[in-house]
Formats: sequence, C-alpha cells, structure tokens
Amino acid sequence: MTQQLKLGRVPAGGALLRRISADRPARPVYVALVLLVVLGWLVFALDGGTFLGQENIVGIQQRSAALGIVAVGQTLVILAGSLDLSVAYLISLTSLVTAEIMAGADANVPTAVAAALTVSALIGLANGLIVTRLRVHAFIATLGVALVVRGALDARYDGPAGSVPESFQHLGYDRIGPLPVSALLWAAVAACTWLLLSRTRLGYRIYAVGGDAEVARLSGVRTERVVVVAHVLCSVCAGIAGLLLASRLGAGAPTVGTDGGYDLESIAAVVLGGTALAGGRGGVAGTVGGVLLLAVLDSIFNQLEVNSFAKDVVRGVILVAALAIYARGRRTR
Amino acid sequence: TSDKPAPSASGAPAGAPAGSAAPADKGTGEQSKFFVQADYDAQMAMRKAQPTGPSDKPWEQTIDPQLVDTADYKKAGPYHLCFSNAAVDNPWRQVGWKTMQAEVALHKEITKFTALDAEGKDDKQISDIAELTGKGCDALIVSPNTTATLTPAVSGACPKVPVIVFDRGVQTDCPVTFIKPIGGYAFGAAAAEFLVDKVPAGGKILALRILPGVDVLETRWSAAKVAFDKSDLQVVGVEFTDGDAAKTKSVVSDYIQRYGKIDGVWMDAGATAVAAVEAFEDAGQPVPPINGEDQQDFLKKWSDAKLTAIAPTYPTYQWRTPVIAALKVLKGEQVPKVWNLPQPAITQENLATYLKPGMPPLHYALCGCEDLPGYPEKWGGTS
Amino acid sequence: MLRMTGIGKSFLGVRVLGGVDLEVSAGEVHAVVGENGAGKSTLMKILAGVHAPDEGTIEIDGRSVAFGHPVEAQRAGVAIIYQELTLLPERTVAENVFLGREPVRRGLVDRAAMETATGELLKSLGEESFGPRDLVRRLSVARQQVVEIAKALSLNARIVVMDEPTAPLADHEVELLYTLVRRLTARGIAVLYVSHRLREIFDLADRITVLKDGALVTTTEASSLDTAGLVRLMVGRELDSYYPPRAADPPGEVLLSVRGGGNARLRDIDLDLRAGEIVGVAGLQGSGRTELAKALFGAEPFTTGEMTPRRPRSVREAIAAGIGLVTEDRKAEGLLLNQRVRDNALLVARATGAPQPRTGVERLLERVRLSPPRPAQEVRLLSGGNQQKVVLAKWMTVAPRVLLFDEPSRGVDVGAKAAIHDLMRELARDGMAILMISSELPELIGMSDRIVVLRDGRLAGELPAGSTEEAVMSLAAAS
Amino acid sequence: MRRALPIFVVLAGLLVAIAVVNPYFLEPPAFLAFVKRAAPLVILAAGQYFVIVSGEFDLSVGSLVTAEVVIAARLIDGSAEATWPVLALMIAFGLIVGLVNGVVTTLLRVPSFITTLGMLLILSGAVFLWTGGSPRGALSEQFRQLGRGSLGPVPWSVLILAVVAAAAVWATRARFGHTLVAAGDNDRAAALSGVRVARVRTVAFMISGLSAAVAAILLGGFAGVSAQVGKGLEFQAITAVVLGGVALGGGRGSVAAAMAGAFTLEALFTLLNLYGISGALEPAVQGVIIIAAVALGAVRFPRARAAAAS
Ligand SMILES: Nc1ncnc2c1ncn2[C@@H]1O[C@H](COP(=O)(O)OP(=O)(O)OP(=O)(O)O)[C@@H](O)[C@H]1O
Ligand SMILES: Nc1ncnc2c1ncn2[C@@H]1O[C@H](COP(=O)(O)OP(=O)(O)OP(=O)(O)O)[C@@H](O)[C@H]1O
Ligand SMILES: [Mg+2]
Ligand SMILES: [Mg+2]
Repeated sequence: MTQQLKLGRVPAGGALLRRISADRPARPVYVALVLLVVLGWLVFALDGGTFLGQENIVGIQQRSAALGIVAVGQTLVILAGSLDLSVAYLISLTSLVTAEIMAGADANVPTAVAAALTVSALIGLANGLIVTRLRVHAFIATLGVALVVRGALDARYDGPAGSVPESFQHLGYDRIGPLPVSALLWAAVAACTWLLLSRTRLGYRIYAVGGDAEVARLSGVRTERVVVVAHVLCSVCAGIAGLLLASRLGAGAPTVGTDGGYDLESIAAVVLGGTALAGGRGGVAGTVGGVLLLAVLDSIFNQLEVNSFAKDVVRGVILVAALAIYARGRRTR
Repeated sequence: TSDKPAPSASGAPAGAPAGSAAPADKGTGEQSKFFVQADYDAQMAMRKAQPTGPSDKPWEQTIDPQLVDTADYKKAGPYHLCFSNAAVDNPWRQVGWKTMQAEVALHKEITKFTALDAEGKDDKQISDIAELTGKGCDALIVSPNTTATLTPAVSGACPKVPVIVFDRGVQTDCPVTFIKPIGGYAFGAAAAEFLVDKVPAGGKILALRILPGVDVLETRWSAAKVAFDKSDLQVVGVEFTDGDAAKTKSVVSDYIQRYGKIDGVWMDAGATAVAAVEAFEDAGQPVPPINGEDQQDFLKKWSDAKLTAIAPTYPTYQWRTPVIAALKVLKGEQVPKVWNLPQPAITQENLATYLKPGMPPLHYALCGCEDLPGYPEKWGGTS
Repeated sequence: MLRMTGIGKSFLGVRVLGGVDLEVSAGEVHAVVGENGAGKSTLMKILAGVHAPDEGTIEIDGRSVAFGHPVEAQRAGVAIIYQELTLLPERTVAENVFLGREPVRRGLVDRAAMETATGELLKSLGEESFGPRDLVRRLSVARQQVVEIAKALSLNARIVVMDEPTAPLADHEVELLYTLVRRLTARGIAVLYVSHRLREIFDLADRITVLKDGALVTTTEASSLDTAGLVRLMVGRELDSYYPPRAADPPGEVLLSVRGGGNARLRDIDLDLRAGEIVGVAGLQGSGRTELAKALFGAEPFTTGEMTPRRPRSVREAIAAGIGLVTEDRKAEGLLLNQRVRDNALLVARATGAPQPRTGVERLLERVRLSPPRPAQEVRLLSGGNQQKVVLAKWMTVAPRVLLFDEPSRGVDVGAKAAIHDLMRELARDGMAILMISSELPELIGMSDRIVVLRDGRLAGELPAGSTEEAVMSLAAAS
Repeated sequence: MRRALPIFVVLAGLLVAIAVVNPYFLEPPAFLAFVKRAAPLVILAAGQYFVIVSGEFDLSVGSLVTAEVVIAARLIDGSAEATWPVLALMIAFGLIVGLVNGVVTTLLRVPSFITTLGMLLILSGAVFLWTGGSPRGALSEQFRQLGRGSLGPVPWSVLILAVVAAAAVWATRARFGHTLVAAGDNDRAAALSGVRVARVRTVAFMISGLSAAVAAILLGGFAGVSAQVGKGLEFQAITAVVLGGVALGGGRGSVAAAMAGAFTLEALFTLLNLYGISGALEPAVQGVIIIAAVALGAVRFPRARAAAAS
C-alpha cells in the first residue's frame, strides 16, 4: 500500500514552481509580485525615485482600484465557467447613469447609486439568462450584450455627461493615511467576494458549476441559477467600478470603460492570478495579486517612461509566460 | 484632428447614414448640441485676424492675446518639466509628441522632463497628474484625454504647480495658459467654404465624419453645417467612418453608385481622405473638390492627381508651444491666458511648400519641426 | 413505497423508454437489468429528476411526485449513484459529498461539520486511506467510487439507486459494497441496483426487473430465475455458450515481445504475444494493467527494456508497428462522440495516412456486427455496445497485428459482449495477437489462452487457460 | 451539414431583403462589389474556422492584419521591385505568428484565448515600436492592385477569395480536416488514434495566420496604409464563424457555413445601412441579431448535454 501511494506521487525532484502552484493557484502570482516589487524598488532607486514612498504606493492603489473591482467580478463568472466581455461598456453606462442622476446634487446620491447598481444587475441578469436559457456561448452572449449597450450609449450620449457632487468625489480622491478610499472600496469588494466564494453555499456552487456543470446539476445544484447570479454579481462589480470612475471623473463618460480596456484587462488579471479560464479553480486572492502585479508593472513603466508600445509587448509576454508557468505546474500533479 | 477617438473594444464597424434629414433643409440634419454660437463667432473672427509674433515661427504666434502676469511663478533654473499626455495612439499625436521632445531638447535649462502616457484612459491620466504633482515638477503640461472628466484632476494640480493645458481644454480657468489652434469651427468652415466656392450650385455633397460625440470633431461638422445651410449645395449624406479607410472607401463607393455622381466631399479629418479619393478613381470618375488634412499621403495624392482640394489643419506645431510657454511662465514672462495659435490651411498655392517627399505618409506637414534637431529621421523621414 | 407507472421518454424523437412500470418496496434490493441501451439508466435518471418523463407517473408512498430537477428528487428521498462518476476533481472529498447540500451555520458553510460527517461516513464504509480534505483528483477511480457512494449515503435517502456501482471496483471492494447494501436494506431502505454483472444480481437482488429496447419485459422474484433464464429474458433468445471456443492450433510466431520493460509505474515486464493467441491480463485495481497496455501502445512508453517491434515512443510509432489499443474509457479516450460513425471508423487510417479500406466502411461495420450499420449516425446516439464496435472498426481499418483490449466489455451488455468476444476470437484466428485486460474474472478465464497476472506494476506470474478464479486472485493479491 | 443549413437560409433572406431596397444589388457589378468588400472578412472567417473547430480561439488576427499592412508599407516603401518579395514575406510572417500561437498553445499549454490575447498585445506593440509609433513608407501600386484592381469585370479580391474558399473546403475534406475536427471533438481520443493533435492544431493556427496575411494584402490593397485596418476584426471573424453554426469549443461545423456567416454579417451591415438604421442603433441591432441567431442555432440542434439538461 505504501509503495503504491509513493508511486502515485510526483517525483521529489519536481520544480519549485510546480510545487507552489500545485494546490494553491494564487501563490505564484504573489511570488511574482514580490519579485516585481523588489525589481521596482531597484529601478526606482537607480532612477532616483522612491518606490515604497507614499506617493507611489497611493498611485498604485488608485490605479488598480477600478480594474481590481471589475476583475473581482470577472473572477466570479470565470470561476462559474462563463466569461463577461460586456463589463467595459457597462462601466461606461453606469458612470453615465450615476452622473446624470446625481446632476451635481448631494441629495441625489443615494438614488443614483441605487440606479447604477440596478442597471448593472439587470444587464448581468440579461447576460446570465442569455447564457443559461438561450444556451448561447458566453463569449458571444456577452459580446452581443456589449454591442447592445454600446448602441444605447452611442444613441444617447456624445461625450461626458452629468456631474457628480463634491461629496461624492470623496470616494475617488480621499484617502485615510496611505489608503485611498477607492482602494478600501476595492478591498471591501474583494473581501466580500472572498467570503462568498470560500464560505457560502453560493460560492461552493460557483466552483462546482465551473468545475463541471453536469456533475453539479446531477448533484442537485441548480446550475442555471448559479450562473445567472454569478453574472449579476459580476455586473454589479462593474457597476461599482462605474460609480468609482464617475466619482473620479466628476462626470459620466461613454468611453471610460472601453478606453480603460476593462474587458480584456480584467480577464487578463484574473488568469494572471491563477484562476483557470475554464472555471472551477482559482479565487479572488489570485485576482487581487494579478491586478496588483499589473499596477506595479505600470508604476515601473511610468518611472522608466516606457512608451506604450513597449508596454504592450511586455504585458503580452508576461501574460503568456505566466500562463505557461501555471500550465507547467499543473501538468504533473 | 486633435485626437482620434481611442479604439473601442468591440469591433463591427459599419456605415450608417446619420442625421436623418428633414426634407426642407440642406440634408445636414440638426445642429450639434456642441455648437456654441459665441465660440463659433470668435473663431470666425480669428480666422481673419492677424497673429502677433514671429511669422516664421507660427508656434510662437498668438491671435488676440490677453496677457496674464506670471511673476508669481518665477524661479531660477534649471527646470524640471512634467507632461501628462493623453495618449500617443494615432499619427497626429505621434508627430506632436516627437516634436515636443525635440523642443525640450533645445532648451538647456530643462534638465529633467518627465512624461507619463495615459494610454487614452481618463482614470489613468487622473492618477498620472496626481503622481506628477508629487514629483517636484516646476511646471506641469497637460494634454487632456477628455475635457469634462479631467477637470477635477487639473483643478487639483493648479494650486501646487503652474499648469499649462493644450490641445483640449478643461472646464476650469485655473491653468496659467491654455494653448490651442483657432479651433474646430475654423477647420470645418474652411473646408465647407472651399466646397461652396468650388462646387456648382445644386451640387451633391457627401460629408464624412469619424465618430459622433467627440467635441473637437463635432465643432468641425457644426461649422460646416452652418456654411452648407447658407449655400445652394445639397448634402446627400452624412456618414460615420470610424476613421477606417476601408469603410470610408466603401461608403463613398456606395454613394457614387447610388447617386451616379458626387460633386464634393467634406471630411472632418484627413486620415481617410486618400481612401475617399481612391473610391472615385476606382469608379472611373473624376475626383470632385474635396478636403483633407495636412498629412503627406493626401498632399501627395493631391499633387499627383491634380485634385481640386484644400487641407485645413489642426497643426501639430502646437506641441512646441507648451514647452515654450512653460519656460516663459517660469521666467516670469507674460503669457496669453488663452494662447490661440494660427491655423493655416494648405491651398493649391502653397501646396508645394508643405509637400515633403521622404516623410512618412501619415506625417503631418504642419509639425513646425523642420528646424528641430534630428529632423527628418526622428520623424521617420529620410533626407 | 415507490411506484413508477407507464413511464415513457424520447430523445430527439427517438423513443428510448415506453410504458415501463416499476414497483419497489421498502427494504428490498430490486435489480434492473437489460442490454446496453435498454433504458436502465434513463429510467433511473427519470427517478432521480435528471430527465422529465414524457409520459407516466411516479408515486412515492402513494403520493404522486414530479421532479423538475435532481434537487427535488433528493428532497423526496431519492439518492443515486450515477453510472458515470459525478465528482469534481478540484474539490475535496467533503465538498463533493455535500455538494449542493452544504450545512450552514449563521449563513456560512460549516466546514467542520461537513468534514466530521464525511469522515464518519468514510469510516462506516471501511475507507481509511484518504480523508475528507483530500482532493478528489488525487484519488484512484475505485476510491472515487467510494466517495460517490458516501455522497449517496449522506442524503439519508429512502430509495438508493445504484447504476453499475461496481464497474470500477475490484472484487474485495465489491464485497464491501454488498455489506453496505445489506445494511441499507436492513434499515428499510429500498435499493435499486443496475448491473451487467449477473453474479452480483443473483448475490443481492430480491426481485429483478428486465428491460429490453425501452420496454418492460417482466419483473420476477430473483429466486425463480437462473443465469441462463435471465439472459434469455434480457436478450430474447438463448445464448448457447458464453465464450467462443479457443483456437485449436498452437499459437504462431511472436508478434510482440518485451524484455525488462519498465517505466514510472511498471518494472521488469517480460511478455510475448504470439499470432493467434489471446493473452489475458489480470490484476487488482491499480496494479498497472492499463499502464501496461499504454506502455505497449506508446502512450506512456516504457523507458527501459527491450521490445520487438522497436519500443514505441509514441502512439504513432506503435500504430506504425501494427499495434492498436481499445481503451478502457470509450467516451473519453476512444470515440469522437459528435462525429459520425464513418468518421470514427476512418480516424486511425486518416490520422496515420494509411490507405482507407478498399472494401468500404459499410462492410467493415458489418464485420464488427454493428447493428444497424449506419455510417452517417452520430456516435453519441449509439448504445455502449455499438460504440465499442465502432472502436473496433476504427482499428480494423488499419489491420493491426497486435490489438490490446482494455476492459473490452465494460458497460457492454451480454449480447454485444458475445459479439465482441466472437470477433476477438475471429481476429486471433486470422493471425492477430490479442492482449485482453479484464476485471471480470469469468470473462478473463473464458477468453484467454493464458493469463498473466500483474501486481504492483510487476508480473506476478502466468497461468494457463482454464485456471480457476481462485488461482488468479491469489496471484494478484498475494503480498 | 444539417447544422450549416440555417445560415444559408438567413444569408439568402438578407440578400433578398437588400435586393428589395436596392434592385441593382443582385446585378453583377454591385454584387461583385459586395463580394469584394466581404472578401477579407470571409477569408479571416475561413482561417478562424480551422482554429475554432479544433477547439481553440484566435484573437490575434486583427492586430496581425494591422501589423502586416504596417510592415508591408515600411518594407515596400513605394518600390515596385520590393512588392513580390514583401508579399512573400507577409505570408511567411502570418505563418510564423500562427506557428508561435500554435506552439505556445499546444506545447506550453497556455489557453489559446490567452496566447492569442498576448499575441495581440505583442504584435500591436512591437510593430509600432519598430516603425516609431505610426506607419511609415508606402505600398506600391502593384501591391494595391490586388485589393483595388480587377481582371476584366472580376475584382482580384473576388478571385483570391474564390481560391481561398476552394482551398479551405478542400482542406476540410482532406485528411487534415478530418483529423483537425477529431482533435476539436475529443483530443484525447484523437491522440490515442494516432492524430498528432499538437501538430494539427498548430497548423490550424498557421492557417489562421495565413488568412490574416491574405486579408491584410486585400485590405491594404483596397484602402491603403492605416494604423487601424485590423481593428476589431478578430471579434467579427469569430462572430461570423459562430453565426455559421460552428460550435465554440470545437468539433462541429463546416467551413462553408463559417464563410457564409461572414457574408451574412457583411450583408447585415449593408442592410442596416440601406434601411438607414442610424449609426448609434446599429451595434444594438447587430448585437440582438447575433444573440438571436446563435440562440436559435442552439435550440434547433441541441448538444448532448443541452438535451440531457432539458
Ligand atoms: N441524453 C441523451 N440524448 C440522446 N439519447 C440518449 C440520451 N441518453 C440516453 N440516450 C439513448 O437512450 C437509450 C437508452 O440509454 P440508457 O443509458 O438508458 O441505456 P442503459 O440501459 O443504461 O445502457 P447501459 O447498459 O449501456 O448503461 C440509448 O439508446 C441511448 O443512446
Ligand atoms: N497508488 C496509487 N495512488 C494513486 N493513484 C493510483 C494508484 N494506483 C493506481 N492509481 C490510479 O488508479 C487508476 C487505475 O490504475 P491502473 O490503470 O494502473 O489500474 P488498472 O490495473 O488498469 O485498473 P483498472 O483498469 O481496473 O482501472 C489510475 O488512474 C491510476 O492513476
Ligand atoms: Mg446505463
Ligand atoms: Mg485499467
């Protein structure tokens, strides 16, 4: 018996990366993050800046908050075996809904927030229902919904509209010590999602459905509901990001989501964090790491004033390399 | 153009006639909500005004300046200049950005120049501006990605550092100076007036626009609309092309097919003008009067095919001015509150001076960069 | 306590069940048997709420029920062990056992409770080699089946359905399952038991329901039937003898030979396969039988040792050397389920660039006794037995000299099984060398000209034709 | 084939609808113009089909098209002699990009969605790094002829499209096509039947790269140098293939239907245009139609699982 068990195991000489990525998909991204922070520190030191200074740390957090919130939502749908390509347009839409309803008045803030979240939940519902009821592949379904939202935006808006009151801008600009409020919001969203995924039935079922929808269904999970709820939550996250952006921009903007590339970038951040694109494996911790990794990278790029074309090349290489490393880690179990 | 709209994430461009025309009017649809009569009038006046300043250096010229005092900002060199750039994602911005870098290199007193590229993202530019204000810059140059949404960030920076805004404005007057060419109305009007002049009465005009809703482009069209409405020309179509050459060509071909003959083409930007010209060539028709912009490919086509054309400009030499302005501010010299740069149009008469063989096809002739070190190689040309 | 009446079901316009009645009483083991595609699993899935019946009613304790989703059947007290494993490899044992029914405390999942309960269930199943926190993907198939059983038991259901639960189990594990089933019935729980292994049916069942072509044949007391009688009911005709006669001639030349073959799971394999003979491979679960087949086939190649033809380093080399493998998992490794029969049959020929059979695919399908031989049919719509025949056809297009069979009759009904056995004999007679891995000892003994036994990745010995089950088992299990 | 039928019906319907508004549409010149316009997308869809049917995605084709045009312009720089060598180079470049996509996906086991997303970033960045931000040089007249000119009444692009379509159909009927579909349906079973799964998938990516190169030649020829010729083409191509009833995930669908899907998309654009659907509403209409078409396809021809779940 003992011998059999030994035979089943990975040879002891297995590479370090293989071992760290074997069970905890989030670990490699944090290893990479630490390495990158060290690199960043070196770069800044040589270049005459302070990487770990308050300015830069605040900058990193500010830059990652919106993407971070979207990516957390994206994690949910990806874990459930789906995908959401409509978040970018949705972010634009909610930023506009927010700013237009607020119209610069403090009194309208609660209504506007509620409206933005409702709109995003409805879009998420549409995504979810198209994927589950009409059985349209998520790639096409959410691309189609994205086009519809884009049509609505194009038809109604020619540029920034609405305005948010001073009070609402605190969300985007204030900070408590070294912690911007926006980053705290991100942290809160991430923490809630983490709790959801690791400690609630819904979370368990999201993993189950993403792991194998048929198995989940046969085990008594109402898989369609789970997928729909995941989509709704993802869209609500995008809605929150829209709120945050409205607060930072002072207005709503019909291109803020697409200019930000939140659709593909959020997916990139999620998979960088070790979540399997096919669903069922991974988690929020990895996504947070993935977003921070991208943000630190951006901060280093900024310090070195790397031009945007070189940045794209580096990002592309990192994305593919990271996934190749994950794949190596998983091949031998 | 000042700023090609940044790429949208989803594909599927397609042509569609916009502004469904009411039968009574000239086919130009409703006036854009971006249209501001006072601005329009001001720009029309500036087109005729004589700029002050050295005429061989249009980037130092200014029209109708209202000078402001900058003694408060005066400090001794050397200087650290900072620049928050909206993006470098199109040829216009590429040419401008290179020109600005070359301008910086001219001035020994600028010992450090920190530039951050926001990659077309409002949110990133807001963070970039915040980051730059913390970097000990002596002056901050901003080329905003969008007008309204960067206002808070610029307002936030003003108290800490002298701010110079160019290309697009912001909705606050806290920057020391705002540098821009005359503006979109002037561009649109110049092209439209040319067509009114050259196209026989009753002629069919096709108007090609990039995208709706981009402020600098909306003003161009709205000024053209004013001119066409006053004229006896018929605008048979106003189409959006997404700035896509293939789509432009298809749209123009469709119109040639549908109407048999198009008598004039108005464009809100020159990037796809050559494609429009080719559509006529491919249909075996003479190319009607058309406007483009100061890009080399269009100028070359104009010259080679002997077009009846005009090229209003939105000069890239405006990228030199912010650096010059920043130094003036730091030296305590007066600058205009709004620095209106002249905005010449290329016409048949001066075409030869702007046609520069050896420069890349998408190079903008009015870069004002010919005297800068590194020209032409740095701009992708060969001497 | 359970009464299903007049159940009918069609898939894509094809009627797979019609007018089936089934009555089960408390504390009874009720076997459901029939050929592949008879509709056993479909009937069970209707009971479990996976499929909604097109017609018919289900009553539990006299109350009529209609399940729109498996969870509703669970709530009505029905638990099921599906024919296919329904586990999530990336989740822990406990998470799998309680999937869909996680205990919660104050809104959050109570992991401790879940793990304790799972631990107790595993203990009651006599399973100590793994715990509630182990990831399912790290368990062997047999152990995964134990998890599957634990999952069904955790429901505390009143009706437990077991659809071929022993397919992945070895004999001693089957014994454990017997004990378990008896314990359930003692508590008044009704067990519906589906299996192709007739011995199990007679060991366990109180009553037997026979299905054929989606219709009810009969329900009788198990004691009133013998094996031959049951087979007659299932197949609708007499099957005179179980296994085709062995070849009369002595085996021919050696077509494949290994000396000292080894890799990560195997060691010191010496083996000769001769033209015209069928060599059986016996061994316990995990003894390396599948690995042996895969090594000979180049899929998980030998890393040491000598082999003629040259040791294949890849599947393509093996195929080129005239070796074929009928895998143990048809659906995952053998077939393109969405493609037509024709494309499946031609797959190997196309992949290797071998000439396609001149006789045409139709002839080939007849030869493997595919019924009806419709080359344009999508394979996923075929019964298990017919699917297995398509796999065979796939290999016969390239006429291999050595054909390896890994569990050729797993999940295949008696009729199709006999056809496959006949065919294997026929191929051997035509000069092919055949290696057959089987967990069914009667099949192994009935078919093999000699039997090699594997233990822990090594050869434990060789037995002649006609050896007893005891002889095989003692070699396989000896320590 | 059964799955493919609906798209041809839809396409025919759309063409008729266009002809109703514009009677000239079905006359040879106008129709050829339509085919010419559709040619690049149809070719891309054909290339994308091979990747999708093998179970993968290729998101890099759009930026590959841009890169190809930019590279061609810089290398040709208006010179007639350079045209043919550069054309050959473009083809080679397309194949190499496909090869890299394929190798990274199959050997390094990176999901192709990510491989090609990375390639998208790398290509769009690298090519402009090389040219210093925006296109340089110029395409020669000879080059432009392929996209602009015609042989008698038939545009070159239509001829090229015909050749590509014939080659694509031939490839799917050949051994390669069958093994590719096998790999897309069940790669494990295919591998155990002797299919070189990694190789056929890599070849599929190379075909997609090749199709991007050809599309770039046509697009560059048609409209000249631009920094955004390929923008959004990857999504259009994937949409077209899916419209044609090809299942994302692999194993099902025909290349003819995929190409019909691209024609359908192009006809849809034309129709929306003719009916004067305003620019703003257009994406919305398009989105609804795409979802509806795919949903209908799914309802008519359920997959095994879909059926089991109903
Ligand atoms: N989801 C489905 N879609 C289409 N046909 C199906 C589906 N499920 C089962 N069938 C068909 O229904 C028939 C009965 O299948 P079922 O699985 O009930 O047989 P079975 O008696 O359990 O066979 P086996 O002994 O092989 O398990 C078969 O012909 C099968 O192909
Ligand atoms: N000691 C072990 N530890 C972990 N997994 C094992 C061990 N032994 C076997 N397995 C797994 O159990 C499964 C069956 O093993 P293998 O294929 O070698 O057995 P087999 O004798 O062919 O049995 P069968 O064909 O009945 O499954 C394989 O998936 C193998 O990886
Ligand atoms: Mg069954
Ligand atoms: Mg085995």
